Amino acid sequence: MMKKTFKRGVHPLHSQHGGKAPTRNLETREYVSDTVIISMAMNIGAPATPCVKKGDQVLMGQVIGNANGFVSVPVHASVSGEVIAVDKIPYLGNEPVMAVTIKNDFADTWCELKPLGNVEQVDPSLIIPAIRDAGITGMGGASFPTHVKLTFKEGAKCDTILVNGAECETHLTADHRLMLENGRRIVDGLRAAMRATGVEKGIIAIEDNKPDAIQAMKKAAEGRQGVYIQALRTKYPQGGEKQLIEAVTGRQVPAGKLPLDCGVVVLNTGTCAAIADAIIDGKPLISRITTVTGCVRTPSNLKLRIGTIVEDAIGACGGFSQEPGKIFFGGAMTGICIPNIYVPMAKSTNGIVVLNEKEGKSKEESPCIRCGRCVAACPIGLNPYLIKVAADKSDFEAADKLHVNDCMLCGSCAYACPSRRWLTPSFKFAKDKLAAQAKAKGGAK
Amino acid sequence: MNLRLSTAPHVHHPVTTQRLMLFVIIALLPAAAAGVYAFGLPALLVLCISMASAVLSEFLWQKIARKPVRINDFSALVTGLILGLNLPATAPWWLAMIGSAFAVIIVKQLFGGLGDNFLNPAMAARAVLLASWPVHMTNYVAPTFFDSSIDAVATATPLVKPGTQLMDLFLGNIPGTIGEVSKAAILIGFLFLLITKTIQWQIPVVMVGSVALFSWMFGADPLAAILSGGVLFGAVFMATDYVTNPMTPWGQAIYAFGIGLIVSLIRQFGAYPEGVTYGILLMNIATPLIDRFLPRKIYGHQKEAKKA
Amino acid sequence: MSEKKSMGKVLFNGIITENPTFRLVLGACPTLAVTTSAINGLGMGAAATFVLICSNFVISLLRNFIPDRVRIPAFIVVICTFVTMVQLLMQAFIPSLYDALGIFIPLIVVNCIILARAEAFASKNTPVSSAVDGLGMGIGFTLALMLMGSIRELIGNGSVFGVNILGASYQPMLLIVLASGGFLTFGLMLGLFNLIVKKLETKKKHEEEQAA
Amino acid sequence: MNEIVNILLFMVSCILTNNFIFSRFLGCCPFLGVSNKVGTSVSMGLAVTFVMTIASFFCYMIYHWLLVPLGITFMNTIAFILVIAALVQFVEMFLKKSSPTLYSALGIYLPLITTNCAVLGVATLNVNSGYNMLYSVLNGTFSALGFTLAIVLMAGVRERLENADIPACMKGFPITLVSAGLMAVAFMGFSGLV
Repeated sequence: MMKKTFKRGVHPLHSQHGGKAPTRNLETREYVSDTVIISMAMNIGAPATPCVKKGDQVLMGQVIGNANGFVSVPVHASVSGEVIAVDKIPYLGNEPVMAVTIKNDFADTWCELKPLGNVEQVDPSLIIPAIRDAGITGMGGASFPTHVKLTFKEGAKCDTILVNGAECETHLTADHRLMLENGRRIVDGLRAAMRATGVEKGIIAIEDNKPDAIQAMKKAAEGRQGVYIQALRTKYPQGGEKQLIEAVTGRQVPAGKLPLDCGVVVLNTGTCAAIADAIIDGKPLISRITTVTGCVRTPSNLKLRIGTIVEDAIGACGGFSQEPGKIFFGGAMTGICIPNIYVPMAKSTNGIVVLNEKEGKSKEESPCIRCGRCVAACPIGLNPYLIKVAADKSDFEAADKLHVNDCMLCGSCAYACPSRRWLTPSFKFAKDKLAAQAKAKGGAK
Repeated sequence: MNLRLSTAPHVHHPVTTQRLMLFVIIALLPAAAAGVYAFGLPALLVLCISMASAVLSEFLWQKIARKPVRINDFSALVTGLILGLNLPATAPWWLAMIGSAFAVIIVKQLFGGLGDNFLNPAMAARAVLLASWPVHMTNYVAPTFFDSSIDAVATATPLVKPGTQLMDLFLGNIPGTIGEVSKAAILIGFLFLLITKTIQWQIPVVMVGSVALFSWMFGADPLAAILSGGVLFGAVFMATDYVTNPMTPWGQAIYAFGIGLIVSLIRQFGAYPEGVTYGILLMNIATPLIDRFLPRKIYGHQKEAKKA
Repeated sequence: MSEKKSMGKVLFNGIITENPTFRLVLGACPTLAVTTSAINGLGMGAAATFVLICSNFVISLLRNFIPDRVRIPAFIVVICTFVTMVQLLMQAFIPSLYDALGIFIPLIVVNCIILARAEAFASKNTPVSSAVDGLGMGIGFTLALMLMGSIRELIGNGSVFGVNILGASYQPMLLIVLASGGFLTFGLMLGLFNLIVKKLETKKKHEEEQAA
Repeated sequence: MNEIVNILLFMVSCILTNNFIFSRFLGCCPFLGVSNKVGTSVSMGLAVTFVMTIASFFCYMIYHWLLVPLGITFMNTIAFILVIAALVQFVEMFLKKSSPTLYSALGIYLPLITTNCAVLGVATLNVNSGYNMLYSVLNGTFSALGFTLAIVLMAGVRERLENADIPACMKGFPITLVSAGLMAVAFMGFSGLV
């Protein structure tokens, strides 16, 4: 089978087992913590409103936050027990968000579930409402509500649903484990999404550094209508939505548009499995596989309840092996730093990575030597060195002309830069400024 | 516990500016060794003086201009070494010294230092030396190989000497500048740079191909054209200077092709016997325009040409 | 008395404060082209000074008679007349210098300094002060050319005004008397001039601050 | 055949070997003044090419058919500058009427060209070198193209230098002159090409 890929890109840490050595071939363990803090803002769009109060007893899977409008999903209790707090918590440097803290009674008493049965037989019109009610969002990182993604605008044409099993980020093996251990669920979820939208073709795309996952998924997809497996070359950011679409279908998402505009919808493997759980068992999204690795004693893939606190997750891995210098959610290329270990994980937290003092140190910038490595790395085809100059001079208009808004902050250029220039941070800054300017302009009108 | 907060990415490719420069120096060592072997101790002296002068100039300038001293990025050392390798072994000490100081201060630091210069410092300095002291710069001697029985005989430039064997050209048994004589040593350096991914193959290969093509078109022997003079040395070590060549592979191909054309033109029709220095300098000058006008395909845009 | 003082100021203005070459960067072509030796610089400067004084004087005399719309062509005709005079005089009396300066003698016509002074000064001031302005500007221009000529001759030939200074063992840097050397020398001198002016200004400011 | 080769070589020499800026120092003022943006320098170059071609032609005619018969060749400078001034005026008016787009592109540069020493220089050079009409016009056109090449290359370099960390006292004219000097060194490679 031909392995497909996109243009340019980089190979972060790929020389060491594809950058994932410590947790490769480790089976997923379940870990349930004593307390969970469940944020109401785990999706792009409006946060949910808490509908429980302090002292309430809640069951597992019970709705504790109601959705607000279309681009919003409900939030469910991930353990059974007593609500001990409903307050605002600081969250990842953004505005403080409402969160419900639940003391686990370790009974795991489910609330009443409404299974819809076999994905091939269920009434297709019931699928999307069920996905929404299960609180499913994109589990690869962006946390866009899945039911919104699958509700097509009038006249939109979609012919392919892609399942993103590339997992191109460093350190992470959560999707890999899921594909090995629960491949059938992924295929079920994909079929449900296909039937709900009437799309004929579903492709599961996997990087070739996971040959076992490719085999497992091939087996799981056997005899399923319209489901194909596609091997991809191992390269970062292969799992970026736009790159994945380019690699598999050869199409490009028009600038500033959605994948749907070129007839494709992309779902994460974890999302697919969650869809299957919601349809077959009627279970809402209350747990996920998260890779906990880096400077922890026993790096592991943990099946964690949503809202597990980082401290507990690291404790489940035997604690720190070295003095930590930096901890982030996600892989090393796009991961978001957390300020302390008392932050809870969310539906999109696919990894918790601990770096030691030395690895976590910020690098000093030296002058650009115009080596062109950033240009050769940029999967979009931008000129990062020029955008950086414009952004540093606060000339955001020039940065806009250089298409900084097409940058998806994948970090490839900054990774490749021998002068350790802070390319991606500058671009993020410029993009934020431009967005604020556009907003101000819109407000003035 | 003190956790650092920063924007992604949190990992970097292990290569740094310093390491890249070090790789270039290592790649230059075979050529330097071959030059010293061929021309003896005077060659070693020229190399040492030009390197010392380059590093010292950079240090003094950065001190006087109150800029951070960055001689540990080795870029001045590379400039000094390349310039030294571009001088004849008979070059007087002051020639190497002035050349390196000019390269570092006028061509590089006046424009803002590493990365801001638009011309390759070593090449510009060589052209200046050649225009200023043409006699000293073209005083080539035949290699002595530490054999005292051979007198150091001043000869005409290797390009115009008929009857030179290709094998002599390849191994370095010819008069010329210190670095360019042994093509075998240069190729070893080239392989090292390729293996360490310090440079890409495009510029050297296209430039050499272009020299061969145009030499053939102008009626010269392509193989001899490649092996004589500074074509190989220039293609591997000087045309590939990051700072002064285009940023995209296609731009680099156009750039290298242009160098080949100019080199052949100057060799066949010009007043100078060798044109590698000028070819590289002239295409350095054209580089900003190549970068500017070469269309770049951006993901999700139909057709994207860079406009004013 | 005040008239005299202002005359001195006008003169000084041209030589230092608004030195046409180093401060205003006007007339770059002759500055670059003819400064290969000190004597060429002096010759060019003298020729330009002559034209400047005469044209400033005459244009100032005519300033009330020339209609505004045709003033530029009229100025050029006046300048051109004097340039042709200089050209013929030099050809007759100092042919060697005339040959050395070549095409740049007739090109004094389009030297921006002369037209700029006609436009900016002579068309607004009395004939005498215009002539003094021309003299000041001319001396400023001449000094700049001579300075550049001396430096280039010294480095590129080891001599100044044809007198060998650096001795026989000096290896002249030929580049400096070539075209590129002109650009380089001018650029570096301009940078140095800027640096000195800036240093003086900060020093002056510092003194003023201390006085206050 | 021989004549064609000669003409070709002459063109190359005008553009590269005897480049107006880098070896003859003609047209330095606009070269230094209008070379900060590639777009404007292209316009300037084209305007100069246009005027220099026509000026070479007319000055040739004036000189050989008017000044020489009248025996007043010493008046050439004054005659040429008047021709050029009139020509620029005329071209400006003509362009304004016939091609507004071209006028808007070149318009503001046309008055500057009158005092561009390259134009008067090429007319004087043609006379001094004794070129016939064909060579005069060719000299005008291709010298101007050499000027255009130089100014556009310079503009490219200057745009790049905009972001460079140049010492304060070298910013502006000084660094431009040093760049021009180094470019002139590179152009020396073409010497003897023809």
